[in-house]
Amino acid sequence: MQASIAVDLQPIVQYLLRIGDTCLIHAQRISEWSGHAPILEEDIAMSNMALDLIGQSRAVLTLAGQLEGRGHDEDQLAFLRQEKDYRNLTMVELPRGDFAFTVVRNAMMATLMKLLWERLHESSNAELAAIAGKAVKEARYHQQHAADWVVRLGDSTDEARQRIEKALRELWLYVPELFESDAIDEAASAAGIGPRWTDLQAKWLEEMDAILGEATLQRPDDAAFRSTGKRGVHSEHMGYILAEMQYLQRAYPGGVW
Amino acid sequence: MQASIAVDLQPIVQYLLRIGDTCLIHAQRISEWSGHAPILEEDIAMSNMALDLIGQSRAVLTLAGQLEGRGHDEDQLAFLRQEKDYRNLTMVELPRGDFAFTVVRNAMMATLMKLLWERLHESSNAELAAIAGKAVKEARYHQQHAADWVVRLGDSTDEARQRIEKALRELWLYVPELFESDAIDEAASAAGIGPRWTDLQAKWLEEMDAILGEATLQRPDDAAFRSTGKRGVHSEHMGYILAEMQYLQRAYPGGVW
Amino acid sequence: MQLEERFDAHIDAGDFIEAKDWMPDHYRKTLVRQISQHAHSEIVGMLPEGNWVTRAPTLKRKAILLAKIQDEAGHGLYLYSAAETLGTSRDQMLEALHTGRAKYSSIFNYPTLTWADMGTIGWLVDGAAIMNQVPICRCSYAPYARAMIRICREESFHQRQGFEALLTMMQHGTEAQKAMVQDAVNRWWWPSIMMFGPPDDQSPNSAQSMRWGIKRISNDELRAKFIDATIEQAKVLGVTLPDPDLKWNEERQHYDHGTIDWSEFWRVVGGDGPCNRERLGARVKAWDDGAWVRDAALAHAAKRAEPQPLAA
Amino acid sequence: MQLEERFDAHIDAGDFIEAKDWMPDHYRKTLVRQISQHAHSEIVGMLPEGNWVTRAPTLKRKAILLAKIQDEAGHGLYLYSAAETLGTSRDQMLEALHTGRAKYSSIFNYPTLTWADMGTIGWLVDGAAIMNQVPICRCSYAPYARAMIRICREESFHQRQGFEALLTMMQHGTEAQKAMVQDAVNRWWWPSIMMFGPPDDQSPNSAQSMRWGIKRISNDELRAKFIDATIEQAKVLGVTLPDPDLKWNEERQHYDHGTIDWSEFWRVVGGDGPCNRERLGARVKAWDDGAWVRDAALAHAAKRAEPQPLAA
Repeated sequence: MQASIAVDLQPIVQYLLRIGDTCLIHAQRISEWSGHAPILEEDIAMSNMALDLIGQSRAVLTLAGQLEGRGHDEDQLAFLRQEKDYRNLTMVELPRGDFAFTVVRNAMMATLMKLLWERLHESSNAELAAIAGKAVKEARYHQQHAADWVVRLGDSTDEARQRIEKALRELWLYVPELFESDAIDEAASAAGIGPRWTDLQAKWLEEMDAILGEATLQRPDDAAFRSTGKRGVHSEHMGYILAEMQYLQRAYPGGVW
Repeated sequence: MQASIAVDLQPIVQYLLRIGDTCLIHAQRISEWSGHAPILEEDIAMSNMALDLIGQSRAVLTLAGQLEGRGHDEDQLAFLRQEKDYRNLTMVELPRGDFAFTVVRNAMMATLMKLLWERLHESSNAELAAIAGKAVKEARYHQQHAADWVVRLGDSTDEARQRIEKALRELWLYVPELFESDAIDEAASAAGIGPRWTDLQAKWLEEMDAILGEATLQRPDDAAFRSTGKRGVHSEHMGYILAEMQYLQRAYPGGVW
Repeated sequence: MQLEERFDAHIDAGDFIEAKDWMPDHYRKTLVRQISQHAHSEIVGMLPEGNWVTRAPTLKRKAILLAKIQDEAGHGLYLYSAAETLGTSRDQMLEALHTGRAKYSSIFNYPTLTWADMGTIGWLVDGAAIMNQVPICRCSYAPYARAMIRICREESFHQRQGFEALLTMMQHGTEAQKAMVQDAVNRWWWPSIMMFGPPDDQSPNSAQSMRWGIKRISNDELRAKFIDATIEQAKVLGVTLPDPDLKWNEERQHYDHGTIDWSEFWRVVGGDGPCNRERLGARVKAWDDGAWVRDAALAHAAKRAEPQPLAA
Repeated sequence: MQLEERFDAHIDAGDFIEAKDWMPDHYRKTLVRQISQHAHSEIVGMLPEGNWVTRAPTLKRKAILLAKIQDEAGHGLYLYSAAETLGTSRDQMLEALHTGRAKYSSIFNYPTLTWADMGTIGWLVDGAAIMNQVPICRCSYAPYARAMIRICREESFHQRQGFEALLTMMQHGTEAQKAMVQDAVNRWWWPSIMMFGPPDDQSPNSAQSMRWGIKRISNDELRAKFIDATIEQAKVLGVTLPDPDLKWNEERQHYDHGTIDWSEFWRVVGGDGPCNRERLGARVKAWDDGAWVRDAALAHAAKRAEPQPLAA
């Protein structure tokens, strides 16, 4: 029962898994802050953001399971796949790092998700459009909150600036993956399900430039490095995330929770 | 198949699990140094010590399974129990810490194990006596190696001394558990299987005092804190150790490795 | 002493005291101690639950747990604010926590070892907390009473969710899950009934707090109420409470219980419980690791408050 | 130039050069570069395997993996020693590694994503390494040649163990395990055949190394030998190599293979492979975190070397 499930490779399902998995794994990382944030207000903010992302993930994974048509519910999809069948962006797998790393990643991801949800709100799939309508409001708030911190830390003390620059440099390596187009994107776009992510790039850069500009930060140069989590080839961090996340489902076969 | 196994609670089996599990979990922690040690020679030493401990654990768990008589082999015992059925000392669960923490823990554990194996070499169980005959040589080497480092770090720079004192203070809290006697110890002792661990305490303190003395370190005061891993109530670290250690066995039911 | 007489009269009349009102120093200190201790308990209490967020077994349970932790941080926030009305800053209170001068609820010094601990904490620990806290909704200090009304409402919700999580496992789960629940109940039962504090005859501060309307019901009375209620709930769940001496006493109209190991209670209160060092260490580490963030936020605010130089 | 002539004559006669012998500067530098690069590869190579020690699926496999990693650290040690005979210290070589001036085998910049990667690294990566290294056992520089003899013996053992681990899964494992093996082979095949380096016509240093007896067989020749041997082993395993163009060429008496993506090779060599930053970062962190340990060991040795003050 708790052996891994095999997931259908049809493009629309894969397209949805990219979204649902990115929200899920990002939530795992953000939730590591609960109880450990620099100020109590951020314990609340981080828990809240993780909660929103879990909610988004549940909705999208449920829809993916329905479209797949193999009877997989949100939990089977979330907990019983093999690593290579997760389709999240590599960026969200990276360890939580310090608070600078967290807010830069949150700003990048929330900006992406906001732009994505805006487009998904016009999806030909009514269910997805409805999910997006709610999610976009959450993502807007996440973006604002993270951007405020990027600005606050970027334009403050030397230490904070060094930390935020380092975070930006490290995370920027994972940006190309966000906008790499492939057959899955093309299929989703052709079916009117959602945009090719590459079509979000110009607007994403514009918004990120605005945030970085206000924080008096420079956008880093692009490198030749390419991450590939969206295609199921993850970083070495992913195995540890899954071992922890899946443990109870694996160790208590047939459990009802 | 990969649901958890239930383990027999007869005292002799429990007595052996305490030994086998302590070696196993200690090996998990030590092996985290492979590739990350301060000098290459210590990469070798740590890998080697982990390897010895795994070997000891295999032998003892195999014997425990035989005495239990339910057909459990070393791997079922190592990988398919629930947390509360592991019987290792809490001390070996603690995160690896810095190199000072590692060598102090290694010195404490190797001293205990050396004294224990010496006594087990006279066990009424011929198999256990044979295992002990080999293991005691390994433990002697582990003790020597760790003690050398405690002395080297204790009597050197201020930083090293502070680190080693901090490690000693933290680890000393977990010492009482080593020598707490109970019905399991009594049963093993009565059957001539092995000593009550409390009977090792005087000699252990003597040897530790010799090491600490040469390192110009003070033995810390005893606290009222009591750890209870030996009775199956572990620290919060244990769950993470097991999630990682057991993952493949749990996720690939029926696997042959 | 006219002020003190008027204060006493207010108290006797069951009136509320507001922040701007005159109050005796000792009343103020007692409240700061109690409210900040309560706030610290919310904050430290996030840790044993935070320990299971990444391992929650379903997405629904993960969301419920995250929401609960978020609520607890919120409770901490209200409570620090309530205490601040008495003239002590949040940073001062945190400093007292971090240096070990201030206490928090000892219950959070026990480890969360299985998923069933999440449900059990909701059921027993939040249950006991509510029993303790409901009377504080009528506390004489109004800002504290107002905070408690909101907190109690959310705590009740948490308790029901915890109970429901256990009930699901007990009614629909596997044998291994049921054993997990029973194991958790075995570990949390005694610490939970210790949450009401030492027996009345050994509770030195209680009389004055009662007099001032800060405390309304005695430790033993609350404990008895909790035990009576919990025994019925345990029957619904199908778990056994780990005390063979629990039995109905017709005369007292309460259940009798076995002897509580107060030496364990005092050991944990004194700092030598299973997780005291980890809990405080985690909080201090979060605070220390976050120092640069707080400094940066202040520096940024100062920078932006200055007039900006004109562009060249 | 009498020395150089005598050196050339030794080389031409197939004699070994010892550390005390005269040798041209460029020969010395080439050897230091190659031996230290080889040593660094052993050290960095511990990381992708170390990644699976705590997750090994059985105790036997955990022991085998630990023993292998221990051997690799040992190889690193011999090789640094061999290089030190040429007048460069281990610390100097490590400094070159940590600052990015020295290279290590690019294969270790790929991630180990499943347990099957452990067997596959043994089979393919160690297999390719041996193919590269066996000729070095006849290298003109004797200390290097002697180190390589011992290393090659252990590497062969590792390769057999890796193959056996895969064979166990393919012959007795579940479908999920077989798929795991195939997935690992798919990911490691191309990087493995890139381990022989660029095609002969693009390998600038090869000619001089051949002349000096440091290199004995060309990149393409070794690659062909490896591919031929591996195809037969893949059949025994029952895995498919991910190259549809592999087919026997009667004329060359070798298998033809598909086009190798050398742009990927150069990208990884250039620092932009999947794990370059993590690998170097982990080594630098281990070194930096260990600085106080090395300092303390030196301080202790100095202290103990001094005469002890008399006891009062």
